[in-house]
Amino acid sequence: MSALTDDTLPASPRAVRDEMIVFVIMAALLVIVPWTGIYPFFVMQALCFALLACAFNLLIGYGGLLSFGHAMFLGTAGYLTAHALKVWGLSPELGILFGTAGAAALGVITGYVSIRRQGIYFSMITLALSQLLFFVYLQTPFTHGEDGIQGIPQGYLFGIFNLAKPTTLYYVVLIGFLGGFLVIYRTINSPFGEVLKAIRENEPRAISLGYKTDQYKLLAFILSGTLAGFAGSLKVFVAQNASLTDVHWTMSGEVVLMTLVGGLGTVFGPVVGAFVIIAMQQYLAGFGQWVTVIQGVIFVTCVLTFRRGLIGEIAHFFRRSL
Amino acid sequence: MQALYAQLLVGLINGSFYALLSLGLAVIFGMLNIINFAHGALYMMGAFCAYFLLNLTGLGYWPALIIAPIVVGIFGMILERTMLQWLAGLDHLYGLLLTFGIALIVQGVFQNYFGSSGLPYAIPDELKGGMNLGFMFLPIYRGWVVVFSLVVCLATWYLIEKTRLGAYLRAATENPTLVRAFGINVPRMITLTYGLGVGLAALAGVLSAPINQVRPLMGADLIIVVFAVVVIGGMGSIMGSIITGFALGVIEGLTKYFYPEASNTVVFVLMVLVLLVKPTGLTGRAA
Amino acid sequence: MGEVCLADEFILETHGLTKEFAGFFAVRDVALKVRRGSIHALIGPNGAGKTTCFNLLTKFLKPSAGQILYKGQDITALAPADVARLGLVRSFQISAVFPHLTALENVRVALQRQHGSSFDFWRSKSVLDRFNGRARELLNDVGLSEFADTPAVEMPYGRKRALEIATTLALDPEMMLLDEPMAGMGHEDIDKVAALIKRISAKYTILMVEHNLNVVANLSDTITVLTRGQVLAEGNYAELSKDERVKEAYLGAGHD
Amino acid sequence: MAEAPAKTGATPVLSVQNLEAWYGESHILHGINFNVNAGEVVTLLGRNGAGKTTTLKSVVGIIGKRTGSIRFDNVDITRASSDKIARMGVAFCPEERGIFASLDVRENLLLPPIVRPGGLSLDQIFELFPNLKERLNSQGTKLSGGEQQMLAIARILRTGARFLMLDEPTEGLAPVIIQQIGHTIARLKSEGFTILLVEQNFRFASTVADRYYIVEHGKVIDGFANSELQANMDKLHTYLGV
Amino acid sequence: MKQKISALLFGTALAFCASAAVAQDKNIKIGVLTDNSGLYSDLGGVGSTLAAQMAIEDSGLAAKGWKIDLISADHQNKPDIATTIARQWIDVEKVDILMDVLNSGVGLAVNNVVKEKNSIMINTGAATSDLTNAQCTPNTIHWVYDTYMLANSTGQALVKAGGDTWYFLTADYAFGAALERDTTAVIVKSGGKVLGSVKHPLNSSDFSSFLLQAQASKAKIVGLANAGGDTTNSIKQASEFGIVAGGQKLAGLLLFVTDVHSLGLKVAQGLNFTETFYWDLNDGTRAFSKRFSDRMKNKAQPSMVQAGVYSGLIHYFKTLEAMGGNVHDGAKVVAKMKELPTDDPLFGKGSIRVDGRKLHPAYLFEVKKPEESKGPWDYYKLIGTTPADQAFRPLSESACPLVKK
Repeated sequence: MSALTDDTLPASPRAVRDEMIVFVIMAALLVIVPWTGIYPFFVMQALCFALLACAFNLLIGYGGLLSFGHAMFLGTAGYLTAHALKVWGLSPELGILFGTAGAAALGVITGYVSIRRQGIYFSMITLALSQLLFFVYLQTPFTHGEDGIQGIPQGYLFGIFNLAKPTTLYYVVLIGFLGGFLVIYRTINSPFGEVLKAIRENEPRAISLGYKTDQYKLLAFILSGTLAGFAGSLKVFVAQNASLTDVHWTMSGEVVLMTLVGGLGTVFGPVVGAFVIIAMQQYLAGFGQWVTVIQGVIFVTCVLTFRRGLIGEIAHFFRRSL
Repeated sequence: MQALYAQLLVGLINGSFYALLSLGLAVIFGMLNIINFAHGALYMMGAFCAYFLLNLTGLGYWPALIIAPIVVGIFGMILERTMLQWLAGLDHLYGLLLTFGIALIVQGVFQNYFGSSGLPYAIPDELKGGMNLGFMFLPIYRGWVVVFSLVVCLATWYLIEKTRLGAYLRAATENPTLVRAFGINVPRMITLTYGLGVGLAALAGVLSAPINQVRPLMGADLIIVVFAVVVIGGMGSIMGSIITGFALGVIEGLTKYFYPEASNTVVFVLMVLVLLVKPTGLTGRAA
Repeated sequence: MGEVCLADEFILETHGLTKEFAGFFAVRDVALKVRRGSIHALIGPNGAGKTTCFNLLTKFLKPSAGQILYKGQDITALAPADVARLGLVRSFQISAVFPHLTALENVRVALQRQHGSSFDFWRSKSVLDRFNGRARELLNDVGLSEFADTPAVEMPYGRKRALEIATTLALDPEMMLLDEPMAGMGHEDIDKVAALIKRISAKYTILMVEHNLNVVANLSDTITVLTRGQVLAEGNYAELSKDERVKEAYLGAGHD
Repeated sequence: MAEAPAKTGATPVLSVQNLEAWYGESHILHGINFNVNAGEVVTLLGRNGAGKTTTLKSVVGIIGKRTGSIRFDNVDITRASSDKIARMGVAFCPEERGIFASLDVRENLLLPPIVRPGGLSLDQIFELFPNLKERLNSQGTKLSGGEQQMLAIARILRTGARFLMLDEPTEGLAPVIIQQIGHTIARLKSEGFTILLVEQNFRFASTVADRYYIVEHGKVIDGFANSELQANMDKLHTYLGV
Repeated sequence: MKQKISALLFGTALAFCASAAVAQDKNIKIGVLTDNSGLYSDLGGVGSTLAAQMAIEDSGLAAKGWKIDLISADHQNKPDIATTIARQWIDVEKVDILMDVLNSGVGLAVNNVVKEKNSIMINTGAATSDLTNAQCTPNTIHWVYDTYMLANSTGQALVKAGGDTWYFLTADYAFGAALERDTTAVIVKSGGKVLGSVKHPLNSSDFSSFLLQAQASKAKIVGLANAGGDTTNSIKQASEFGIVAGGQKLAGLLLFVTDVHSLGLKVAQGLNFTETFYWDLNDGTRAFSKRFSDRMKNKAQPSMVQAGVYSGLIHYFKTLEAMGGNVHDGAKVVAKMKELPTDDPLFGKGSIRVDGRKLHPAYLFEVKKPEESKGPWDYYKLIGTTPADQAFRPLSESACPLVKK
């Protein structure tokens, strides 16, 4: 199962230092975005997807599990947050909390089911579960079916920050993203992350050392789902709507694509991949019909020639861990 | 009660498609260890192939039943030769990702050229009309689909379980290296097997063309249901995937009768239940 | 009470242990008794069922029939991880390390399990540094000090086996099951590992499968000979080397 | 290195020079040299993990990376694919026997394709292994270990290949079965088959072999004829660790 | 996305003359936000962009010194992509008006952005009647059709024609339920009866069991309260089960000429449904459609969504001309558009109501038999017209806050 990320290097102190430097550069670049003339909503959307891709990557890159249903967390949290804000009038922070908690609960249930199989079966099961959820959301009244939940009030975060102001919203989303990113980074480099890596590397050996590997995989699944849900909750404030597209399986496919393009099992790959794919969707939208074809071509090219992804190739070239 | 019989029979029709598709997936999985995500797209190509044969060459339904699977099968073999074979020795998940990409490309290209609402394809004259079975009105074409796909499934089963070629195939599934060391060109067999599995999908496509609009996305959602069927049945045995396919079609049909709201989700719910009770699937070998 | 006494004397016992693969009996009706504190070797020609037996004892395979008692407790139905937690830890026939972790990290993974905090995803892994001292000690014990920061994948084969043993020792098990610890090693490595096993046997009970009869002769207190899935004979090396049945099983049908 | 004396005038059917082979990342063979002449039974002896099986697998082309030279019937097959090698007349019977569970005995028996005329007919095979005839319709893996070994040997006799490679055919078998296999090998030899045998059981090997090569650490370190066996007994004990 | 058509001709010279008067801004930027790649690309897509381009050319504004830019983009039927594009268009590209925006989810999402940014949307593609009901805004005009109108026209006209018993095949989600609910109300009001309905899941490939139930109900009309692939597949399979041949009629509640085209007359014959535009309606529509299809890659006739883009822009240009320049104030322009009567060759004379609803007649069509069709795209015969003032939801039932009661 470890072949997907076989050439990862062991995390040395140097690697940690490299990663911290890149993180600071990344954060600095993101902080100055509102002054660069780059359209902030584009960056906000990309940030949400970047967080989603990072959460996905936690599972595949460090747990060896390829989920083909991560859209279900994004969408579920989105719907819950949207509903909480619009119908119950909850404050933004409570809305985010509610959505994220919902995704966590979903992670517990779906994880319990899907963790029973591995490899391709795991992928197919997560895909099927997300499709099941898609149909549920299509029929449940509170999601308003195809129309989605629209016109969601952005409100004041902690009663202070007006999220209707793009710059304020941008920094809130940015802080959310960086926070989520650090949580993932910490998870990877935690005692738990060590065990996870060990399981990915050699599961029978980990079992023989007394680890109940299913429990670790389940926790990784739940964490990944929760963070994906957090991304979904943030996204509600950016898009101001929650719709079926966020739970559709094509969205799950896009997340896989983002991570693959950036580099499976790399720390920064998913972020880069998300920006590349979102930029492509926005700025190549003129190719119109060809967007899906281009995505397909990227998939095929990545798998055949470019398996390490952008960041993975760079890291490999410099023999660094990124 | 009459309606119930009718639903049972109707369920068998969907079951036919599930069976043909999951059978193809199982055959491919056995030899290539790849879950062919492009299966839905190739199913769609089969239907389009029938449409082109009719509109470009004037060849009707019956020739299409033979030609379309061959054409799409050859396309599949080209895919295998040019792309899939390079994945040998890599993690199985790469196969899933690659075929997912292929599915996106194929569906996207067809959508560009043929729009999304689809193209018409008529039921062949010989199979028009219906029969009153006393308890239901059975369109002859549907009866034909059930019978024909059952025959194809059983023929495939016979080919794999009872013939010499099938013996090569089963042996190569177990231990390709050794089979090759006996002098059998296993890579070529793998290519042919992929062609066969893909051909089965295309055949299902031709069968469905007169019932469903010939649309670029006709296979996209169907394939996910078939995945669930595969998870439920496991991919251990050929017969297992045939039986599970038909059985789930029937169960879905019954759900449409008793609780139509759930008919979309019943297969997935069943999948969850089966996983909780028997994680390897009903007939599956351990992964 | 007799039973308790038995459990005291024998740390591991099996009764009627059987494993059938689709009609083929890989292990049949094996009764094994491993004395506490001893080195017990399981030998036999290729295909005799040693590794299967091994996998049954560590629960990586489910027995078709029979019972396994560890310290008097029935562990037949336990999961592999639970068996390990009881202090019965195995090694693998092919070296089993975590290839992209350094030697130190390999050992630490084992230490970490014992001392909790393995689910702590919110803490920095620097909390694991407190295990470094013990990990280095263990690496030192097996002669791997200079490899501490080398990824396991880059270590020579013999060193990987040593690393595996160090990792197993890190769990401080009561009993170790070693599956062909010398397989694929050169003479120098064999001697080192043999010495290592001898040394650790002072603290642990060891059950090992081994082909190299020299090693078995030097190390083992008790030897069980398996052929075709069944116990052929048991005793110490001196006794067994005189046993005609054993000779025949090992050396074949020919006569000297 | 002592080269085993070859029968004078015989042409080597198989000639292996400086063979190195890798299994994934690990370098298993470090230079294997040996010849097998027509009509001979040659045995590779050695400890577990010495590289005997890898040598056979290299000859039949199923080891990923190999260098050096392997010539069969004077054709270089070092880099040929295994199906081509098999079609040239190299038959391989693997250590784990390779009986296919999803095939019945008949299918297992008929699996390897005929590569050239002159193979044994089914009747001849049943004469050699009467057990098989009775069990034709059983599932392959339902056979006993001995029967499986017989089936594994029987199926490569059909193909017409005159060069057989048998990897530890006696492993895990009862003495009476081992004897039977010994008789079979002797019979095949008398019918002109050339056989390359891998054995740990050198008592058994001594009943059939013409010559021996000793393999250790991926190298052939010694070789002698059957007549020199007694003289080499001490050496053998050291090499094999028995 | 930047398919720019700069229509600046005599611009500079004329602008110079005009500058003597009040310096008025004569720049317009139009954004066509549509589905270029997905399910609805046949309805809108490149055809919508073409229609917009034709409107610009036909307006003759370029000759009067106006500079009109046109950009288009694919929203991929994703509300989040659509809102990001819409925001960026309005904020960065300074787009004045968004056209098409088909797909109800996308339409509603963009509706909010347009209101927030005080821009304009003329929606010609979304089906949801919420755009001019509960979610109406001073910035949005809903041009072509909505679910209420479809239900109303089809239900009313068919009951009048004797189809007084109905059975529904309803897509099992909010959209289908709304269609069924609205149609049922009309049927009952017109003196008809609904015998029953069956809900089918979205994207069903198999409708046989539902059709069997419809057949068993013996209702005169089988109403299809679904959309897209579900509608075409149920029609196709209804023909297979001999529903129309057996004397029942099929009524599609949301169907377009492109669907009939893709089904073929053999299967679609006898089908009833409502549209507000058909290329072969009168000389005006024929002339436009001829020019349109000549410029389409596949020679397709315009759909009502595409026709709506043309018609809507023509009215928008007329309004700006009347205002003497572009004030870049969405609500103000829309208010003016509501004041002025509409008139164009495609939809005839009409008006825009205070809630943003564009009013025009609705036509009930029946699909011809293959032998009645005289050529490609000759599909419909007109069997009933609902006048503009009766076709849409009356203001008295409106939940739109703009409507003062």
